[in-house]
Amino acid sequence: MKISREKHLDMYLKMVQTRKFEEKAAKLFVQGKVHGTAHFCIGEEATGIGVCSALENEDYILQTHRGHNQGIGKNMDINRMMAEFLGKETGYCKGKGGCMHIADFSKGSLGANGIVGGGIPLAVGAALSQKYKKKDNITVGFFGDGAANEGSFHEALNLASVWKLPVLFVCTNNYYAMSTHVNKSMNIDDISIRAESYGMKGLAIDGNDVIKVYEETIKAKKYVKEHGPMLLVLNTYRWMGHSKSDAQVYRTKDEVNEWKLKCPVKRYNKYLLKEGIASADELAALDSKAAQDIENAVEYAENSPEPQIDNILDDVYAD
Amino acid sequence: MKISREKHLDMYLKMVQTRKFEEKAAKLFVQGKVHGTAHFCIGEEATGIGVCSALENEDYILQTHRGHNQGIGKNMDINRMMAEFLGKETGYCKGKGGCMHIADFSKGSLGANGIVGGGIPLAVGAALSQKYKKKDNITVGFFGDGAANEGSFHEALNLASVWKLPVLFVCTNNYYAMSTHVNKSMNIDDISIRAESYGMKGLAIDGNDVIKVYEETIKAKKYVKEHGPMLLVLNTYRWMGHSKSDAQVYRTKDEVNEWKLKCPVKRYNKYLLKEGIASADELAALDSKAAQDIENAVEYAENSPEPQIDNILDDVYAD
Amino acid sequence: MREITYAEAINEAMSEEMRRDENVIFLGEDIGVYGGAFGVSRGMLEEFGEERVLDTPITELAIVGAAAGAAMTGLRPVAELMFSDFITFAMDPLVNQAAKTRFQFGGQASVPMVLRAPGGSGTGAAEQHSQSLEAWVCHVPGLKVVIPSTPYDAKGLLKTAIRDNNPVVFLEQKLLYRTRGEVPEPGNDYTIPLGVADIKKEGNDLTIITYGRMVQRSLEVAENFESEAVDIEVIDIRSLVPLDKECLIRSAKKTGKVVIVHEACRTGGYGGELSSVIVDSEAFFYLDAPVKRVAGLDVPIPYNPGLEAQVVPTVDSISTAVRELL
Amino acid sequence: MREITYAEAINEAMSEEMRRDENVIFLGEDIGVYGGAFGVSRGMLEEFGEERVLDTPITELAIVGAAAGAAMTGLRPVAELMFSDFITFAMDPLVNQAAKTRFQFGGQASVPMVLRAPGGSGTGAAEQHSQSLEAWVCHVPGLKVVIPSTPYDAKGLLKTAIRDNNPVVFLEQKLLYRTRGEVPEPGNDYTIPLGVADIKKEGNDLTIITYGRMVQRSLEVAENFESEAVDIEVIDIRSLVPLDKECLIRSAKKTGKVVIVHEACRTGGYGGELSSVIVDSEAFFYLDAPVKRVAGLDVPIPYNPGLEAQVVPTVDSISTAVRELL
Ligand SMILES: Cc1ncc(C[n+]2csc(CCOP(=O)(O)OP(=O)(O)O)c2C)c(N)n1
Ligand SMILES: Cc1ncc(C[n+]2csc(CCOP(=O)(O)OP(=O)(O)O)c2C)c(N)n1
Ligand SMILES: [Mg+2]
Ligand SMILES: [Mg+2]
Repeated sequence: MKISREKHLDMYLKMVQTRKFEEKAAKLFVQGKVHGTAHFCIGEEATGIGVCSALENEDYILQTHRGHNQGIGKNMDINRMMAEFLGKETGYCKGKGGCMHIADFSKGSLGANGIVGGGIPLAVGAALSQKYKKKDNITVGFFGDGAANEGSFHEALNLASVWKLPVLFVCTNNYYAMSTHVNKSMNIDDISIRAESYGMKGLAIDGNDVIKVYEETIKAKKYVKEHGPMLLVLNTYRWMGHSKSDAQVYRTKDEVNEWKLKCPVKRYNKYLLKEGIASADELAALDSKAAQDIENAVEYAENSPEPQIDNILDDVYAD
Repeated sequence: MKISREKHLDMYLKMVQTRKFEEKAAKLFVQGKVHGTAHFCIGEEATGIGVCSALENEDYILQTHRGHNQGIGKNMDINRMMAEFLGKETGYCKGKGGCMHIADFSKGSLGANGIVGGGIPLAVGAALSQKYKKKDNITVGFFGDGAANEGSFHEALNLASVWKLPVLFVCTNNYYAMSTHVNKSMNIDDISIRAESYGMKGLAIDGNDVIKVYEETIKAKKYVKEHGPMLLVLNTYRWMGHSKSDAQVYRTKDEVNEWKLKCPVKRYNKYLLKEGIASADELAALDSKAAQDIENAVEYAENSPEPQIDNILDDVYAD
Repeated sequence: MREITYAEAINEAMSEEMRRDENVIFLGEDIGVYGGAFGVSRGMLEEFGEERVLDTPITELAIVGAAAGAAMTGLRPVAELMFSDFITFAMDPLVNQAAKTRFQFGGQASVPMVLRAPGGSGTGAAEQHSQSLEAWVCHVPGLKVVIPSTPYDAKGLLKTAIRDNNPVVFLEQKLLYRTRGEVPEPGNDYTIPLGVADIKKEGNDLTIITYGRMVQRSLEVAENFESEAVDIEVIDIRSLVPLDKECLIRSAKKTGKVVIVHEACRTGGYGGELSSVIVDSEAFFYLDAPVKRVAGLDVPIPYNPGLEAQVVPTVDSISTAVRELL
Repeated sequence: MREITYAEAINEAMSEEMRRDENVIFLGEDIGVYGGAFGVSRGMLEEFGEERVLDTPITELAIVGAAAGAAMTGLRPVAELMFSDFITFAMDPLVNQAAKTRFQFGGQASVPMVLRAPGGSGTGAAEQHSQSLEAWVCHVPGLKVVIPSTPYDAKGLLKTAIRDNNPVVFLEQKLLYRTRGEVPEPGNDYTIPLGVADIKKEGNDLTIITYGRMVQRSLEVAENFESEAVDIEVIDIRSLVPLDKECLIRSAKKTGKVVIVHEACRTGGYGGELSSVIVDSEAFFYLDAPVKRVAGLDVPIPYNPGLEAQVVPTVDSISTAVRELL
């Protein structure tokens, strides 16, 4: 599959932006500038970026609680993401949602979800809209390995299959749900075989290989439009704790370090160099740009006003 | 597998009792002696009888809404079943539950369920008790093909598998959930393959062959005690409408008639004759006994008192 | 005016809205060829086809989740639960998703969907098929909640609910499906706004506030008391959220005596809310007597028809409460 | 007396009961090596082993369903939901199964289980992790519902809940987990009966009825009013079902003025029930003023800390309500 240089550089930039966004966000926590919690996807950047880079603006995604890569992949505005993280009026949700509920309907992101497995049935509905309106688009429903054990996973995949809807179910398998290793949450090695229960195609791939993720999503998009839903499992790893407060007693440092060697960003960087797609200088420039984008976003966010209680009732109901 | 003559005759009697129980119950409806609804398992007698005949008293079952065969198979008292059906004080549930909630904890029946898929997670808990208390027993969770699409199915099978509990999940596949043919509720031909999603053994067999059902349950019981849960699918057919009021426009008379030719009771009767296990007279005597048992049950039920409102609060809470 | 049943009125409301707006679709279990467990959707599959009348597997969570997802993306789904008791499986998509979507995303989206489900006892369907669970959904900001008591209201309110840009839980009453009432001819496109109570009978001596199946029963009580020259006002709130508080307060001020009647069990029922709305208002100063609730007993609904009939408010029990206040 | 945290008190209650009765088991998500999302169960896996401290997949429906099934068959499970918001996935096993089992089977079974789940806002966890959903479970006959406000109560009530032969929903308060309070030494096996309210402060001029996190806040208000010589009684109901109605009625008769405070959003909240219990009793005749409710706004809980703090009752808003009645 031929991937344009432009696309490559765009994906690389977004992966670095995601990394820097979260590194910065983690610092803001330490500085006490954010309350609440956050779930970082450092180490998993290739999943959301790879998948979303293969999508059109009119394709929908349903994000997870660990979805900064998904949002950035779907071209969300980093300033507004950061402003939402800081709870500001200029944030995507006017400070009402926080980073567990970032959404940009204009870009096709129907929102992150704080309920594990909560978004999967919504993806079915979004795809139903697309099919009903005869749009040439698909919906991607993201969820984690842990979410695959919720009843919502089962019902959503089954219904999508029965209705032959254009949904691509994407399971980001980072091997853990909080402290629970997949070995303890399911008795199978390959999550993608669950697709068979629904007469659905399933595929598991290396989720740290952004090109592979991108290419398989392109193929899956075509498949899904023609045949109905498919389950794509992206095997990857979360480097940081589950959320802000996680002593990580459930895994070894060695295990984490092994995965750090498989860093999807570094790997992509090397690949781009090796294939002569970009020079070291060009990549360094993208790194700097990403860092600067994040600094700008923080400045934007910090200078933004706090939301006011006066109009708290505004968005409870639509007119 | 050697099945004793006694066991054969017992199973045969119970199948006929089930058939007659429901034929009588249907009549009582027409006579306006019962309010509410009922779900008849005529045509499916071999499933509940075959499975439960392979169980011990201390094995548990979770029944479905279509479970008269399951209850009779588990040696429930037909008088008290009929009394419950008529809503009488002497019924299993003192007239509070009706036929959708018949239970006999003393016989290991933890109750029928009006919620499709509602009993499956309960089966996991019952098996957890058995494993925890190191009992040499199993729990059977009955449910239908339609229930296999509920989230509760998925969560229950997965949890039982992760915990390696002694549960046998029994899916009575009668090809319809109300008006919905399995072809329209799932994109697979063999429900038993869903077991694979849980790293579980699955098996689909002819559910109209009571001997096969009995034998496979005996084997499954052994397997489940040693290895943890298993999914057994019994393919069968419901002859009557889904419930009291069902015009059955969703299927053809021909289809129903074809299945009537596969009547599990007649088939067993023929088999017992052919193999010389029982004589025609003996079987006819059992038929008469079954009919008489049901007449007696109706008499018992009709002569039983109505429950009184005075102690309506009694069973809301345990002391 | 012609008379049709409550079930027919609901069918007409859906069908007319589907003719009017092709974004309206309808999904649920056995709603197609079967016509719904209570026959409400008979003929709709034939008219609108499988693309718009979507039979589902038994999958309440996905039905409501898919409806919410479709609603966020331009459709106006009407989802049916066969019995409202099965909402237990669908609380997440309803409460954590549909109801919160607009607010938590800062107003980016709207979720114009209707969740229809029949509630109530009286059919011998026992504990798991007879509940009145409206109080749960009334306690969820972002949801609207409607319970119609007549064919006329059912049709007018459902049309409004379908056109509303928010998730509306539309709780039908099993025992009313076969009752008949006057409804304008199909061509007559009337709607009834949410949030407006209906004074079914005016009166000056005492107010009964109720909804759903208990409206008819309360009217019966009011009629009976006429012979004793007691003039009872009967208010059908119809729309539980938003609630027509002014109407309740006005009536309480007028009569000074209030009895609240609902079938749902007493503890935690919506009657507490109705009572409090009155007592925490200026109407308090006009009250001559305690605000009474007549509600279902705090028990699951039993199977035996004799018991079943006695665990919910009866003409007798309502009358007794009224008498206590006189 | 020694002081321990609310979280530690809960841990002690579970641990002591598990030592006392081997039928008590404990299941939930990440309760083992992780020690629970709020660290409540730290050390329990080490003491009781994997057979009794059972980590589950993310599977709320099966957690509660399995707990119910185990409870029917001789165990006394304590099940934990990581946040009470996730009860949306577990309503069926809780409501249609556990709560109805005994009644619908005519008393054949009992379901001695406890469902523990933390509720409430204030941690910046936003819409889907901050709800106070107690009103739902209070409206389900067959369930008991407890919300403790102090470490002492948490321990004593949880032990009672575990020994109770019915399904008890034990709703903890996230924001109280780290608060400290006096609790007797571990050896001292005290329990607190369900259905008995606790008068946290006696007073004659006005009654505040509340529970959970709002108890402390109400006490603050009561203290503040002391300087104005207003003598407020603060009642912590603790056990929502069964409810100590006499205590509420007695106090209302004494003070004649009642303010009800809870964090849950107002409409359909349990405050309506509390209000109605008083107003539909002889206490009505002693009331000098409307029974006021101070509750959460009818909005989902927003993320921004400033907003989040203002959508639930504050010392200010409670004080204002009190002042209106004086
Ligand atoms: C219904 C529900 N259950 C539990 C949680 C708490 N929780 C948040 S994230 C998480 C782990 C999710 O695991 P996985 O799906 O693998 O996603 P990951 O966090 O690994 O990206 C848990 C248990 C939740 N938010 N929602
Ligand atoms: C949760 C739930 N959804 C729907 C229903 C209504 N209902 C009762 S039985 C039934 C069909 C069940 O099909 P299946 O599981 O195949 O069992 P069968 O009736 O064929 O024995 C339906 C839809 C219900 N009782 N519970
Ligand atoms: Mg994971
Ligand atoms: Mg079936």
